[in-house]
Amino acid sequence: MGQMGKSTSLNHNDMKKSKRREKHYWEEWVGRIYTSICVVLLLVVIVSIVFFVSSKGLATFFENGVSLKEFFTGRTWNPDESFGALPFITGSFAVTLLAALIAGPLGLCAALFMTEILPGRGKRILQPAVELLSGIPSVVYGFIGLSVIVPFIRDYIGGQGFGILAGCLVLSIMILPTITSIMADALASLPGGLRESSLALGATRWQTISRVVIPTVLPALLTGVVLGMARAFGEALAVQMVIGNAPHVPGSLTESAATLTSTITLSMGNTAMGSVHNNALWSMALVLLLMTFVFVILVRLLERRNRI
Amino acid sequence: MSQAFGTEHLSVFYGDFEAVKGISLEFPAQSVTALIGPSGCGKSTFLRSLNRMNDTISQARTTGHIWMNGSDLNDPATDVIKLRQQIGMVWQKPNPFFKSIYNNIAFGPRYRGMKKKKQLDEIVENSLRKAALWDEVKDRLNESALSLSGGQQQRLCIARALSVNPNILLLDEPASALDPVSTGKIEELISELKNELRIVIVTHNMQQAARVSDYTAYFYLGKMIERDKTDKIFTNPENKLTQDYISGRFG
Amino acid sequence: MMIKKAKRADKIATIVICFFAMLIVAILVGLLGFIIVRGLGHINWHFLTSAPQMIRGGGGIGPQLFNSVFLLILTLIITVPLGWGGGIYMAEYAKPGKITNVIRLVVEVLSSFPSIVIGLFGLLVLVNAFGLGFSLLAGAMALAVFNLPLMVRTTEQAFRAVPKEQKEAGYALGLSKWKIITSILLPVALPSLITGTILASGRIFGEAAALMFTAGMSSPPLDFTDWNPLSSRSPINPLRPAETLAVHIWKVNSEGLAPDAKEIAAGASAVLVILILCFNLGARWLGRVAYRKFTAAKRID
Amino acid sequence: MKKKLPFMLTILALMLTLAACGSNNDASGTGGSSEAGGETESKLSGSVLAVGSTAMQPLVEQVGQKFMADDKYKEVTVQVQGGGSGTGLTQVSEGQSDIGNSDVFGEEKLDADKAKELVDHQVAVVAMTAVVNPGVSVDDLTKEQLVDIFTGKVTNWKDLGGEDQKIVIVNRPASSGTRATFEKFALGESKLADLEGSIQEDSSGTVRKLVAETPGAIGYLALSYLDDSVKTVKYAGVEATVENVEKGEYPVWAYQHMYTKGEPSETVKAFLDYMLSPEVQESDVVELGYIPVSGMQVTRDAEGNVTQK
Repeated sequence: MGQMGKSTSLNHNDMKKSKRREKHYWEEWVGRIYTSICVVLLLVVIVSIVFFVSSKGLATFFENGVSLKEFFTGRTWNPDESFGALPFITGSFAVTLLAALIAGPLGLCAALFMTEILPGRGKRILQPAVELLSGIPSVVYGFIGLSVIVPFIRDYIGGQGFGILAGCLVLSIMILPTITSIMADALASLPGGLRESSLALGATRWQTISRVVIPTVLPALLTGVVLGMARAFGEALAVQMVIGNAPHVPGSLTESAATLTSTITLSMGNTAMGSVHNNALWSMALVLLLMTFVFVILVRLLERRNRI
Repeated sequence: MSQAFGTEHLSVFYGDFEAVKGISLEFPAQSVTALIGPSGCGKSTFLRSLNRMNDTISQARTTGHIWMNGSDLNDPATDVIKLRQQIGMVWQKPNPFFKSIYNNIAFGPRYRGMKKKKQLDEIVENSLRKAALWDEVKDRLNESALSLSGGQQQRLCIARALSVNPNILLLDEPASALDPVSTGKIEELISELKNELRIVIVTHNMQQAARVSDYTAYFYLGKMIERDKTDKIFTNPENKLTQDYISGRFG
Repeated sequence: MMIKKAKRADKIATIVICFFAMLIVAILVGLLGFIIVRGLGHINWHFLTSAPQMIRGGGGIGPQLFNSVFLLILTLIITVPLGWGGGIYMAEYAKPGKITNVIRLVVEVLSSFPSIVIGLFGLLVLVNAFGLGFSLLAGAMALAVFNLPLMVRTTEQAFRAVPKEQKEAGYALGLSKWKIITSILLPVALPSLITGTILASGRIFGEAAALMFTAGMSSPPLDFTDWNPLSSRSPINPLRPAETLAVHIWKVNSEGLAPDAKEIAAGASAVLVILILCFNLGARWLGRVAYRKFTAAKRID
Repeated sequence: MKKKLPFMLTILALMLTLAACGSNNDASGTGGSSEAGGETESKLSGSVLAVGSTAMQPLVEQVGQKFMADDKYKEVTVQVQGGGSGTGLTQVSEGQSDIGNSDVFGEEKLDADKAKELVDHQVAVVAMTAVVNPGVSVDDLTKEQLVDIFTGKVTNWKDLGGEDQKIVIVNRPASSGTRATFEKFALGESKLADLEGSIQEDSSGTVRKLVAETPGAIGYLALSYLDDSVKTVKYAGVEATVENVEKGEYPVWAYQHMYTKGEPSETVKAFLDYMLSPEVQESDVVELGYIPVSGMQVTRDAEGNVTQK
């Protein structure tokens, strides 16, 4: 039973940091540097994106003299003359809010189905289904919208088929996975005892859900909806194909409209870099950027209230 | 091998809450010292500061000295990693690595530069024998450590600590999550190991403290009330507080 | 009387919830069915391997398919080290406090950036300023930017999910933090890391908006025999422009002159969706297998 | 401070690399081949980067592939990118690409001084014609009628002799070159406002699909995109045929420009000459539905005044 060499006696200098660095010191240094590089690189990329988009976006107002008021409240968008981007801002908000109105409840039902009604089998059916929905690329969503949803609306609901309705239908399917998965996690993270105690009081399942389960995880559920809206607000290709792209505030849900992203997708390529029209498009990209910040901060506020 | 090892005015602060208040305690060579006291009295925090594990908790701050033959382990200049290689530690919940039994033991020595297979095999067998686990696992060394029972996993953790030949072994309630049979095996193990290395054990179980330890220290609200030979403490302790705790009047 | 009303409400609610849940499954089956059935007829070996035609019919998606896969590999080569490194920093090295929260907030913002903005940023910086020109590398870097936040978040969650005791055991054994991370925590976190990476690949594969301005909308004729990465005709030269499958679908459906443009787009969409399907199912299956291998013990938790 | 050191170090290193990359971009920016072998034509090598109008991309790409296949230019690689006329003109004027494809004159997109630097190479002519949904009975529209439609004065086909059907305009975005040409030469207007409820698509394929499927729809397409799913409409009695365009009777056409910044380098010049060679003009240009420049009996300058050749 030989000992693994005499155990080293613990003299004083042995413990001090010897000049010749130990192996583990270098290891630690490498680890710290490597991970720091990754995070610094990530931050530099984000900062440079924000810098580039805002420098070009703000040029419209400072160099080209387009007034902020006209840009945000003007209703006519006729490049080189008037740069009223209100139609696009309203279009983006309308499409996003309606999509959230559709996908929110739908997502909640799916999440409830997975966690409350049929936890075992339900999850095995719905979870892959929802994830596959998120896998379908936006290009394919666009073409399905163009070839299925628009004709359907045109024939059965009237109008041109294009417009806010088509846009929000396509978007609601696209953001459904985000909303459903976050809601399902929120419902699953609920302490089990809560449900049992409510059921023990003789409440029916729906009373338990509506009076106990949902109120306690409401902030997390709303977080899912807000993140879904963030995704909808930034979607470009799929929306551009079904929205119709008329730069006006539409009269009805089935009249050609436009969003910030659809206008950027449409015209960015056709405009020469540095021209007023191009800068105005970058200003719209800046609005998209700011909205992303707003959504994330909204989520932070919701998370703060969600202290279960 | 008789090096002095003990603390002098050791305090541990979580933010501004002082969990351990200026404790000086000496651990004689080849002895088992048991730390007992009601939960929340700071005995585990004190144990964890000995091999500076509290440093891994960001808001914890340790003041005072931990003397190990003349050098203060609490001195910032001390190389924490070299320090921890001298002191082994085992927790209440067995935490073997998600690796095979062999690799769990061989990981420490291999990290310290031991490359030859023959030597590693010898250390693994040696450590498992010391942890009284060799006969139960000698023919399935490559199986996942998670396939062992709770008691076996705990002994594996002890074997892993022994594989790097520490001078001191810290046990934080090693048997409180185990069945009586495994607890018995662990206690036998402790009394055998004590002639090789110094052991400090934190436990809730006073009978266990009486059975395995040479010295016992009673902790209460972050302070050390009394420290003496184990049989002295459990027959007629000096301090009334210790007497109340021993006789189970409270805590 | 009250109880009967409550019971009825409960029944109605259950029916409504089940109806909507099944509606979602129906939507998915409908969508996938529509895409795959419409496109399947057009898929054959010739279609999958031959080069696209400008005017004549019978064009294929060979180069585009190769570009998509090669671009995915390039993107992962960039994203995995950076994403895992960043995730490890957030999970292990970042001290909880103001800075870490700000970093996490900023990373989350990047994750919901519209991809068109990242594409334009790619054009300005990668294509023009860095002089990469329309190339696979520019496209891969743009996609990396688009995908890093997701990778960082999945990595951080994977590392946080590893039981805390493993790290404590490592410290007590006198290992350096980096050794603990790479040799003790990483193997345990690997299954969910791999699943996260594969799901991210699904997203990379389907991305088009970010690539139009970076990897470009055309690809030079590829000479599959020439494997030296420097010559401009070789498939694996990272500095050549490359139109991916998703971008090709966009281009064919908008500017396609060939008579069978519609069928090509349908076929390409079907191929794209089938591949992403394999990614998702593969990730799910691999995650289950790895998890079972790891917890081989009888431990049922 | 010790903990922060690695963090600071990485930021510093990163700044250096960014700066270094930034500075060398002008060196490798010009794609033009500088090392073109001078002795004989066949020794040309290097790469030609053409960026710009998505409408021109199929033509230039097809000719590029033929050019590369020709063993005289085996060493040269031609790369054609889309992105739209605006991107093309910007990239060429900033030296980021050798050729800027555009279906409008440079002056219309770039400001004067930048446009002057560009040398125009007109490689083909694209004619456009108004198209309507097959369900619309009208098959001839005068200039005034077209103006009334696209300015919103007339909103129902019955006012133009068709059935009682609401007119749905399928237009191009304001920034599109195709739209600028159509407005200038078919309507004699410029920069018309976008009408409420008009549908806008930048890609010709989608416009064709929408006009074919939307009852009462009207739009305009290049001849190369015409097929039997849409009905062509005569422009004031004149059929949009190649002869009418060449004779100058059918005014709605535009040059396809391939701009270079100053005189093109040798390889780029070789490609442009190849583009104008009869071998391309007679086959690819015609095959793709464009009209060869050589066949035109009239020419037109940026301001739009036509001169008999």
